[in-house]
Amino acid sequence: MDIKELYQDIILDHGKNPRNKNKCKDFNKDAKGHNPLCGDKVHVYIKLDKEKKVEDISFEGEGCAISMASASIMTEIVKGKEFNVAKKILEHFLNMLKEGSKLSINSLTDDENTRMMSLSGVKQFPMRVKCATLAWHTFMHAVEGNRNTVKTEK
Amino acid sequence: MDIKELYQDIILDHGKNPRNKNKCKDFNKDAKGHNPLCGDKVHVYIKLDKEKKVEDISFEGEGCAISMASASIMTEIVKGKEFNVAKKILEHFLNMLKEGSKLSINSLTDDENTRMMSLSGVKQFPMRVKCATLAWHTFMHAVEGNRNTVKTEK
Amino acid sequence: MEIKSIKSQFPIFKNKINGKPLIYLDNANSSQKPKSVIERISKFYSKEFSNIGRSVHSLAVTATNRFEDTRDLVKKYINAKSREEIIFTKNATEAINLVASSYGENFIKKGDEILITELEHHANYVPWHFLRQKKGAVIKFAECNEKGEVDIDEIKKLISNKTKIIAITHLSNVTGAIMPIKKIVDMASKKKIPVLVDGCQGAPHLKLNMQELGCDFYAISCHKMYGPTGVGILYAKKKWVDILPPYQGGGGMIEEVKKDNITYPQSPTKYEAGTLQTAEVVGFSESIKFIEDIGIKKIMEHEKEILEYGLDEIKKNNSVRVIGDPKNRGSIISFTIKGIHPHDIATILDEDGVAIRAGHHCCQILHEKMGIAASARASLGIYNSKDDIDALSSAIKKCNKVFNS
Amino acid sequence: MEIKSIKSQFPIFKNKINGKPLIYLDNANSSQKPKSVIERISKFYSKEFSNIGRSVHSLAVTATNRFEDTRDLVKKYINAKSREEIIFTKNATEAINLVASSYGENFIKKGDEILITELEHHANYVPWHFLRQKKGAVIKFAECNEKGEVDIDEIKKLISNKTKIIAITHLSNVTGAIMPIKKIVDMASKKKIPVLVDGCQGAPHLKLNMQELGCDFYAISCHKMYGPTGVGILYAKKKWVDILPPYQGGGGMIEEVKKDNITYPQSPTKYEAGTLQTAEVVGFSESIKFIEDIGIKKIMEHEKEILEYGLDEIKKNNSVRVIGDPKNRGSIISFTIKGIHPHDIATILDEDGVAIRAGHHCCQILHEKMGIAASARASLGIYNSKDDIDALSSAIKKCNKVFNS
Ligand SMILES: Cc1ncc(COP(=O)(O)O)c(C=O)c1O
Ligand SMILES: Cc1ncc(COP(=O)(O)O)c(C=O)c1O
Repeated sequence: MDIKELYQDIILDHGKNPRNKNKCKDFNKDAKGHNPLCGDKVHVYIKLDKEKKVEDISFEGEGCAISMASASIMTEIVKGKEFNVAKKILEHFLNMLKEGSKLSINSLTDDENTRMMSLSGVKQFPMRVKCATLAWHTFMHAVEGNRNTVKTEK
Repeated sequence: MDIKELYQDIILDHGKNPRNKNKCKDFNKDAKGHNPLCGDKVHVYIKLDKEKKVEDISFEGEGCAISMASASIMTEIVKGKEFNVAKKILEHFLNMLKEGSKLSINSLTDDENTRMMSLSGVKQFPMRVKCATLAWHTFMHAVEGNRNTVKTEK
Repeated sequence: MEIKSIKSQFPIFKNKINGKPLIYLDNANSSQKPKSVIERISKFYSKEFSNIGRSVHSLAVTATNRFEDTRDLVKKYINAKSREEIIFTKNATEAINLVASSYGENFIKKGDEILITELEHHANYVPWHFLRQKKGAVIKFAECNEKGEVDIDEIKKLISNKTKIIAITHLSNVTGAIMPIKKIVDMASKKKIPVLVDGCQGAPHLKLNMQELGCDFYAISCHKMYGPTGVGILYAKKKWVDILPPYQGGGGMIEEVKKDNITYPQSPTKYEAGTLQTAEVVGFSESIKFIEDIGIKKIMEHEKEILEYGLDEIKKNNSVRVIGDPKNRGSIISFTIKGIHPHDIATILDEDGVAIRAGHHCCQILHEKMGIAASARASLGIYNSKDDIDALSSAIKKCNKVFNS
Repeated sequence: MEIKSIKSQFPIFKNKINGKPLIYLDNANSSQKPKSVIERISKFYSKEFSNIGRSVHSLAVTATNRFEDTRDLVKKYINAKSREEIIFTKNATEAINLVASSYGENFIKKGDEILITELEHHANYVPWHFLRQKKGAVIKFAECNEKGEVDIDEIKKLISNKTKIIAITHLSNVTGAIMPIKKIVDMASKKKIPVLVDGCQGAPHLKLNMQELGCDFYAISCHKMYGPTGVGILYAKKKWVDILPPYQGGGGMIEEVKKDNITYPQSPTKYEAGTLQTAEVVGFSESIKFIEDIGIKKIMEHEKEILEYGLDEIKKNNSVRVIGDPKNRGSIISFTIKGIHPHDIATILDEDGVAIRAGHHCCQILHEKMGIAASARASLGIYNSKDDIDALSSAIKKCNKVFNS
């Protein structure tokens, strides 16, 4: 196990320069997520159209490199996609983190698949899985209109 | 260690036929004792004269053979004695139970010393020391006018 | 069943007591521990120890996983619906105190009634007494009959529209009576009254199935289940853990802490304050495996056989009076001997290596009811055999001899 | 001091973490256990186990004596006045909850003030928050300065004639600040305000002398003192245990139980409900012996040397910011690294076998005050050496490398 598998360049880049880190205009859905263990916090804002397509998405928050990179990549990936498609992607993503399965999602470009796969090292670090999934769960919460804060248990 | 050392004939006799087991007439001091572990209970009644001599003494109660025998023997021993003398006897008695020292108290007759010594086997049975001392402590309490129930802790 | 091979898994039986082999018949008090449990604890401290849940280093991750694996094991063993329903406590006593506090202080008010029975252990009375004092609630005692059991009608009779909880033992630690919990729960749930079961004696000796039993709370002491001291379990139905407030406050059970307010996470985290009994919980996983390896059905059959043999043997002695005669009895024989105080019995038996308990067994109400201050109690575990009963019988005869010589 | 020989008494250090030797710097969280403690527990379960205090058979007598011997050891070690002042709990958290409940519910009423500090661990805030909610009491927080310590004047300032208790840490588990407890107690006792000390970090690292310190309550977690999990200690002054009511109810803590009333024995029995942490308490006796064999003075000297070396080394790294700079500091170095989140630090350090903690360390109030969500914390134990600090320093450099490459 090499620490560089966890902290791949893509992650370090997104961690330091997160994309879509702001409160996007005209959002109509939002939710907060909190990981008490690390203190990671995210707030996800979504502009969802009537067909449940993600027209715009952004996030605010602070936390470890993994959680910030994951949030940043998540916003890039789901922007412009139907909610159902995003949901499928999340399934694949969770599977990758749990089972270590390779990721190759049809609806994603090669580059997008690579970005998602940059988080695969997390599998070797079970305590950090929650950091990697927090933004995704918060996204789901926001779309499904659950107003409770997403909480990952210790 | 032989169980017959604990249950000497004198003890079995006093256990089955306790002496002075009643509420003596004209008592002017009394106290209750309780051993929560066994459920042993004694109530000691004393008629103390102005010079603090034990004119009469008796007890009521129920409990194991050791506690009943000890109470019975105690009443026999201290009856007619000055409180200070009784206090000294108790000291010797406690010493015998703790240190296993032989008992030979000047103020007692040979026969009385023998009766007291019949409880010496208790030393080998630490859980039962409280049974053997309950009546004595209750006697002290009664004379010293402490109205709380004597409690031997578990 | 091959009892010898089971007994050989318990290191304590290699020791002599007063020069005699140990005949351990004090299982209702606490059971002995198999080697696998003892070694699991040692291994945990020697190779895996760390505080759990809080750190991200490797030791902490492993320790946390072992701890939470045990929760899963327990959930499965007692057939609870979800992990949130399994709360680790210090002992069963704490589990009941938790309910009396978190449920009681929020749902029981002045004049409300708490229904318990005359069979209850002090652990299932004193916490309610506290509540009675604080809240002005009323405690009603369902009567115990001369068979040493509480008839379900006695409970029914006492239910009123002020009854806010029924708290009842699964298996009496004095008479051995097994209570018809499912029937009681069915009756209570029609009136929407939650039922707490004191499962201290039930858990080691009966098949546990929370979803079938249907009770709201079930309290377990792990040390009576061949497990370590220092750990108990509260099973609490999801619907309760979702709404009841925390019990003790401290690290681990919080979510967000501000100077003017504090929020809490979900169960079980909400109820597990401070550093937990890590080694104990991990060790307990081996107790469950030990029980499952033999199989609870086999354990029940075996204990029933020994119990019946024991009752027969002991009753042959005319000076012995066995306490209670419940229809459905488990693992417990309490008795008195004419003219000999229970403490004297215990001392004399001990000389022969026979360990039993004497006293009121934390059931003063029941003993008062039966008109005695104390009793002697032989209680069974999986390692007991007919030989143990024979040793008990002859030690009892020795009591007669000592006292009648 | 011969650290090598001390380290060799701890089996855990024979293991490799990620192929590297374990550098354990998470002692404020929980300490590792020497062989003597682990083996004492095994021996207890293998040769001496029985429930204590309740049975009269030989095993029970031995077990009870071992248990009560430990109470005597503790009494002596902390120089308490009497055995009644030593109460065994589940952990320090429970000890503080006990006081907040037994003292708080009886002596604190609406509008009364509880004085704590911004340094407090959640264990010394949440129980008081419960009381605030129940009673309408007020919690005042003495301010922490930029050095990470609470000036005694800040405490003095907040004392009013409504102050009913001062609850304060002995040694901050984040900044390492050692509080001047004796002075605070002197000040408080003039106004007849009792003082509770959260001694979780004090107990393993400082000389304890209750009679000299003069505090009313002192809470200890044994697992941070090289002892087993599942056991803590509440020291409570005789004058309090004589009058405060019991906390949890159950077996063992009663005297006479009637249907309409219950009476209780004296401390410690009154406060120890149910089956206790027998094996844990007995095991803890070996922890005290371990500490006494080395000598607390030697331990303090050694830890001071390593602490100072550690502070020097770590400050050499420009990207590191050490949290707090208290005049009197013990065993703790919390820090942040510019641009790297504490959790990432902990993960990277772990790859080199260096175990530290990252997070808010159950001190959210303090972290908020310092304007950070989390920090990394290296905390010392008796087995740590300068080599461990060197390993920490180079692992920190690796963090810089990973994140700046
Ligand atoms: C200062 C302080 N107080 C209280 C606690 C709580 O101790 P425990 O979790 O053992 O109850 C800790 C440790 O976590 C601590 O460091
Ligand atoms: C029926 C019953 N309830 C409660 C208890 C209390 O269990 P613990 O002391 O482990 O909390 C016991 C055992 O002592 C018991 O037999």
